Amino acid sequence: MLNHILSILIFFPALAAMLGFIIHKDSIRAYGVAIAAIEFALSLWLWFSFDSSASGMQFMENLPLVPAFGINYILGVDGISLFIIILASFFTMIGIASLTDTKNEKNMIVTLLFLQMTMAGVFAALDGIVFYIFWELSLVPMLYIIGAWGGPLRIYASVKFFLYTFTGSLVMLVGMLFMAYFYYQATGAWSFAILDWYRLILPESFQLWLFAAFFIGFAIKVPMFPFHTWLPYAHGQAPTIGSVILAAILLKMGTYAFIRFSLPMFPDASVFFMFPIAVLAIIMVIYTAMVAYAQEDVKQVVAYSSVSHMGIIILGTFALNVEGITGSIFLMIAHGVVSGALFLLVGVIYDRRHTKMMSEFGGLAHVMPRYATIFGLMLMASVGMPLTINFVGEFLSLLGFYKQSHILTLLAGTAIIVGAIYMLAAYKKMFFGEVTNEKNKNLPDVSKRELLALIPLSIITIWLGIYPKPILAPINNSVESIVQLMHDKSITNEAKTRIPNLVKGAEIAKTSEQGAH
Amino acid sequence: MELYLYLALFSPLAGSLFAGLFGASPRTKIAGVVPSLLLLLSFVSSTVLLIYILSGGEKVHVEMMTWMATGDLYIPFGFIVDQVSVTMMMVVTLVSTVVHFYSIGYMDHDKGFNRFFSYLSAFVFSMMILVMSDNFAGLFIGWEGVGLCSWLLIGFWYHKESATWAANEAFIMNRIADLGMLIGIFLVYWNTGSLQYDQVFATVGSLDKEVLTWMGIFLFIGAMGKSAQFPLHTWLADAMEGPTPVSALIHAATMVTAGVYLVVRANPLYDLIPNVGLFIASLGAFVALFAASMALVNRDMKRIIAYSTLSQLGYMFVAAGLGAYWVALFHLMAHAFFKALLFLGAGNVMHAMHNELDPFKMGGLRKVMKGTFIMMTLASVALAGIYPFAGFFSKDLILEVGFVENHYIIYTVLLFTAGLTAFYSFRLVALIFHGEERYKLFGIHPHEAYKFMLVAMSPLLLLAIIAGSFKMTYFEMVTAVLPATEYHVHSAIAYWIMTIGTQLFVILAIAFAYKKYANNKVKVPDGTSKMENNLCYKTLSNQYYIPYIYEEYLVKPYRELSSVFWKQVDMKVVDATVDGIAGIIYAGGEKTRVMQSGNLSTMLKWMVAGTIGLLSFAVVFGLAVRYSGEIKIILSGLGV
Amino acid sequence: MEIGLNHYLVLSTLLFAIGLIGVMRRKNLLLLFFATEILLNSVNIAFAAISHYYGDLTGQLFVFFVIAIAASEVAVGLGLLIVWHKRHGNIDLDHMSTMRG
Amino acid sequence: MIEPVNVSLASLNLMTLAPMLIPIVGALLILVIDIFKVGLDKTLYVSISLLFLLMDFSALLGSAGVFTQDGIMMGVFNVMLIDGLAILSQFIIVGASMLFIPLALTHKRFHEFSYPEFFALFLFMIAGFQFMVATDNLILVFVGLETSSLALYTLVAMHNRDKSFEAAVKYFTMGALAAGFFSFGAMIFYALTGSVEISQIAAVLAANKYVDIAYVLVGVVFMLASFGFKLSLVPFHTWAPDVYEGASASMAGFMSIVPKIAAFVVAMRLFEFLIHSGVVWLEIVLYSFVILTMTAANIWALVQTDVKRMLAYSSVSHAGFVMAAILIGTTQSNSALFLYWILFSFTNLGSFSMLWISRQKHLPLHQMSDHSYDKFAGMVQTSPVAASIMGLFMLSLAGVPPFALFWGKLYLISSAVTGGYTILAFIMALNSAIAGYYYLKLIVYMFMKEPVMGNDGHVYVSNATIALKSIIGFAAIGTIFAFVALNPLLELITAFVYNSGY
Repeated sequence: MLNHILSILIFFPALAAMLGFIIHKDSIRAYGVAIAAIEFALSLWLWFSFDSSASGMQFMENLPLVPAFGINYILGVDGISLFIIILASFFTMIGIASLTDTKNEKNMIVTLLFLQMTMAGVFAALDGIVFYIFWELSLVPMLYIIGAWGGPLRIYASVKFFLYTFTGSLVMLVGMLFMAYFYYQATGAWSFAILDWYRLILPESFQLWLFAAFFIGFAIKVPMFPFHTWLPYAHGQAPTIGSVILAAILLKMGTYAFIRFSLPMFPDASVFFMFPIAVLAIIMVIYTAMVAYAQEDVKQVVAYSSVSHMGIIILGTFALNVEGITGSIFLMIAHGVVSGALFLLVGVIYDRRHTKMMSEFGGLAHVMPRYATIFGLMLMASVGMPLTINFVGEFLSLLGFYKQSHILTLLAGTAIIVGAIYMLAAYKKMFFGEVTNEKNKNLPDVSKRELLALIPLSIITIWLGIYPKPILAPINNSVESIVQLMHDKSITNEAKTRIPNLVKGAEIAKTSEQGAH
Repeated sequence: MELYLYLALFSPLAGSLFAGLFGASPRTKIAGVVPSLLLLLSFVSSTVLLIYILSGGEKVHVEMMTWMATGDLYIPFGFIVDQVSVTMMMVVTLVSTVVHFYSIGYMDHDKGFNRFFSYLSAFVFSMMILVMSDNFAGLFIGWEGVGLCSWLLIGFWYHKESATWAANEAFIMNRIADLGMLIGIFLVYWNTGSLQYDQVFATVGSLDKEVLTWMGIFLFIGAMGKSAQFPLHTWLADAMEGPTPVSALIHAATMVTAGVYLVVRANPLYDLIPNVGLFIASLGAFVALFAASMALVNRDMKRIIAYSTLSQLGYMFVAAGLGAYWVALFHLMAHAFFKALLFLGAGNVMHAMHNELDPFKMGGLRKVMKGTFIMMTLASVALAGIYPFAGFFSKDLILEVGFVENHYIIYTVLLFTAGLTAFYSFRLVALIFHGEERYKLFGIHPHEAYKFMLVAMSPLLLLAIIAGSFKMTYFEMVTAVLPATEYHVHSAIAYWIMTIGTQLFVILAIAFAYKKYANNKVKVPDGTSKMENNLCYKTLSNQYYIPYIYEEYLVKPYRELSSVFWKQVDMKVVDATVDGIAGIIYAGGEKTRVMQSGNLSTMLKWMVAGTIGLLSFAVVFGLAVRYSGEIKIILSGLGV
Repeated sequence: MEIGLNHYLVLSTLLFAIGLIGVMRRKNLLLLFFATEILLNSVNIAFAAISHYYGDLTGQLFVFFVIAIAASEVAVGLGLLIVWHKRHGNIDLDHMSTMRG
Repeated sequence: MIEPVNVSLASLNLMTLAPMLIPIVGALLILVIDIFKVGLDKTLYVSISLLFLLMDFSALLGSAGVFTQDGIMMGVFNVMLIDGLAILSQFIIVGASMLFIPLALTHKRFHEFSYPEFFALFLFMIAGFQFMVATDNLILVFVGLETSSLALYTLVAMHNRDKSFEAAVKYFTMGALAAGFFSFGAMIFYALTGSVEISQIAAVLAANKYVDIAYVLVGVVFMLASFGFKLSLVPFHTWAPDVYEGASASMAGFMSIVPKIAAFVVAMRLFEFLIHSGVVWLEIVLYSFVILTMTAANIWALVQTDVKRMLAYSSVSHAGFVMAAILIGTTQSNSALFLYWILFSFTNLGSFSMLWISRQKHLPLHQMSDHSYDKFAGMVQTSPVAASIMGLFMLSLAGVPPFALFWGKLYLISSAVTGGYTILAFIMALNSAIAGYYYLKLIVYMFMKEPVMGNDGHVYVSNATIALKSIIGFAAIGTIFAFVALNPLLELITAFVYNSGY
């Protein structure tokens, strides 16, 4: 069973969803929770049986799909994907568990289970086409969730979300086809297997074009600065659960793909595009933070804030050294937890008041102290307070990128300032001051069901902030192998110097540091 | 010894969590008493450690567990108790113990009682991490932790707009500085390959000047934020919105001195870059004078004390900047005692006066509250630096440092500031405790604070008086880790002249303050008097208009730019482009669908037209076929 | 002068052009069918001429098929035309545009 | 005086005719039955036609077996040409027809199905298509083309509503014009080469090094025009939307698949040798045809208000998409063409059948046309399964993996990449993105809107019978699990295409 655990992780929820159709709608929630819990347990088992010391792929599965065209059903996890898979199943679980009564709940839960399948698939896939299949498929349930349970603008938002991402990924698909074709030219056999592509050393010009093709797909998903405008709509209109999954997992697909595809496949291109992308990332950080500060809708604040944080993740990824990439991967997890929690929290107040306008609130700390406390905790995590989960990631990402550029890191570092500004402003508007609005006078504090979701998240936030090692170590191993691969593959001197050679890491680091001055 | 280390470190945390349990429930004494006792325990264990160190014991260094480890980076939760950190631990635990016990009385009637103690102990915990950590990352944890707690405590009365505003201001300003700190840390890591103090300071010697300078500058920027040095000073005065014990603990004794501690910690680094040191010193001198001047005219009891704190921090930085790290640390310690005392006294007064802060509305309180009167007077004496109080030894030492290091400008500035200090402290004392009972006009019936609050304050009083006598022992101790430079004016005569001169100057200032404010002719100013209207006074009372400038030229533009970014750029440019492309495609469809007129004859025309078009193209091509070679070359561009 | 292949080809081309113009200009369904017949038959002429020129039967074969098909086309076409006329009482193309866009 | 030629029956190789003869026999049988006994139920005719198509299919299997053994075979005075393309395309033609015939077994009765002629014509049409693809003789192509077309016009007309007649007339008239173009084009080639066999033509032209290229081009122009009409390439597509709208949904679905594959095969035979012999002109023209057809049709589909009309435009766009394969002209692209078309026929069959079962006899007032979008609003609430299946087909058409059409797109775009047509590849990708919008529009209506008043959901299955449902189920399964059959299919197609020299 253990050597097919990934397939089980992927298809178990899908099958369960199929069965879900025949279950009566009164008992569907229990069913959904049970399935999600089993899924989560499975993913934990995956972690348990995962060999943290190994850097390569584990639990590999390989099954020919279209051998004539080199498409195989290849799965596997390493330190990079493992925790995102766990996070996904975790969020599906608490998402369903904390689902506040929605109209035709049944469809929602079935959809969520399908979504879970696609998410597990994306992060477990090791074949370009299989990856692409799940990548695209994940759009459909999200489209339905936003479009069917969303706010007044839901249709515009969902269609925009779908088409925007769809367009980007089609360009990416062409890139993949080129990659496969180059592999075919090099070896005489078609293959879409990522691990095969890793072995391919391309001339720099090809790398640049392919990098660009993949970049469009990923950047729209992340979403990076000029391509980010679908996100506020999607978040603004989506129901709570939709935003939670979207922010916690779906956005991570983009950043994950950067690390899984762009970096190891095109090391020289990555170096070439490092600074332009870093500039974009910094724009994301500062600009979106300012936009977030201007919002009147608390959910939009959180939405823009997650764009801002994705900027740091991108920056860490393109630090191209172990510290940075490890940091960015850790920050993916961290941001997943924190932004997910924040969206849940927004949902809590939305269920009570059916508005997300901050002007409607004020002085909530009087009426809902527990709520205020948890919100405060997540707020502090979001602004990167040490000993919370976010800090580890942000610290490492920035630390990593500092190696590449001082001034850019200084600019990106302003994240800790601007982030504090919009978050504290929002918190002040909502929780501090006297209770002015009559409707807020006697709101009930967070209920048991909501705590069911929030307490675990709070615990994770603190625990991983204090003791990130169990996650950091496996990530680190896998990242080291990737960085080494990049260094060995790279052909330009620029790349050779930018990407550290871990075989004799220390003094390389020193010398290139001197160089960077 | 490690046991004591952990006790000292974690008992505040335990206290905080314990009080936190009662966070939501109505206030219970227990939630206050237990944390205070736990802090006492922490104090005791710190004392044990101090004695151990004093008795020539090795420095205690423990590594609890790994925090972050990736690539070459390795950051443990490591703690070190050496001469420097133990001093800080003593100061922190002592003052905070006192403040805790004091607060049990002070917060007696507040409904946030439990919350308060939870926050307060949490603060102490972060402060302990800050001073005990053995690496920069750990320091940064504490650094941010105290920032968080200070945010919580300044905004403790979150229903007050001003309080929450001040809290956010403090947090954000500190964040600005923390960025500098962070960059400093990155510099340290990428140049020395580690963040552990010992390894870092072992390798700094081998680095080139430029890098070191940048390190020094960025780390000091961090210090500037926490210690509220110009231009990041405005938050400290506003932070007085918090409960008075908080001001006493955080904004006088401990947190604000973290910056000084950082510079002292990093002394091997700053020794290598004297020019940065000089900058620090000059800034310190400037701030000393700057703050003191603002204290002269202020009409808010707590703000006056806050400015004096600011000014004293300036002194410390002068010492630290000039390389007299032990002096800085010594003044830090002494200052902690008497300044905390002063604040707590002020707290009593506030209680008595029902949170009235304007000293002009008090007067003659010495009759009703003797204890407080004595304590505050003595504290002010110590602050003014009269022999043999603590202030004399620490502050005059700094003056001497300035003199001996031949920075006469700094020396003069500091000397003058000493006079100002004496003046405004005693202006305050005089206004509060002497003269006629102006408060009667406002129908207030003041009363002395609880006995045990006074008792709780007494240790501070004692130390404020005798702290100076430890000077030599202290010197012996810390110079084990800090550069042991004796600062003595070489000729004895000069020394005596200086000392006595200073004393006379200070006493004159005091006398002047008394003469001006301790008489019965003092009226509650109503903004009409000539003095209040002259420019100089206005400038001072408006804090040189700096907060105004920040509001006008930083905050407002940021807010406006943000909304422009959102409404104009994001909505009208970025998003509009995307929708525009889609719109163009769709409109293209709407425009061209008329081609499908549904009329058969048009359809046939289209077919024929298409054929004709192809034909003509064929003819053109057929004519051009003799140039087909070239054409092929051109057109082969279509494929690939 | 002697009538060569080219004359036939030119003639057929002319006829074809006439047919095309008819197809474009005629609004009356019946006349439209005539035009298409002209088209096909113009081709027939050319085929016959060419096959004579090459001296093999394929062209004439083609001609026969074209004639047959033209005939059946007319059958179908007239059928449709009659039905349409029954229903609408006209055979004008311009009334035949209920579906558009 | 021509002395009589005597030929041995064996050399005629009549086996090659078998697949075409079977449906003709079937048609005749139906007519005969009708002569003796009038007014028999349509089920009989349906089953007869199915039976004969089945036989046809097995005959094809036979010839496929022969082909795999000893390659291409000629027959009947070398008029018949049975190569891989012929067999593959016949498989598609007959298979698709077998799936469409049962659509006659509707719940409501439409009176075209009560005529046995309907089924007879249907079978004749099939035979015509088979002739069309199974030869490289332009005469036979012409005959096949016209047989099938004439039958098709009649079938469209038989739906017997005003719109159907209008559609039939339009289709017929333009078809006649196209026939004229074809014959003219054929004439020119005959004039140039003295032959009407494509292989001969190619040989002769190659022999004289395309000296009179201008005339060749003129011939090509007319061929392009006539096949442009069949394949509905812009601007020869104008009949498509109207005819699809006028015809019954089942017939429209049929038209979107079977005639086109036949035309594709002929186009492949006719144009690829020209492209390969370096007629850059044709390359440019096809390139522009492909892009124009894809894009324009997509853009027009965006603005439609009727689902069937939208699907009409989408099929036009798909045709343009596939036309790229002929432009690229590599073995991979040609196999991609067949693969794409097989998968496309599954999905399109499904979606048109979904429209077919939701067909009412009389329009409600609020409804503009038979299948206007708002008719499908809120479908998920009233009949969730139907909605999900329809959504599935839409996703497949949009090329969302892993559904059938995605694989077709994948392989076709990949062939563009390997063929060196980078820009074309990107344009194809972006067009699929545009297309995404109008397929999504239907999904949005079905899943995210509230139903219009008085729509109890019965309308969506008003026309459904077991037969129709099973057809749809078949299509759905084919669409979902395409990837299972993909590998064998791909290998088979590639082998066939490669062995017939394309």
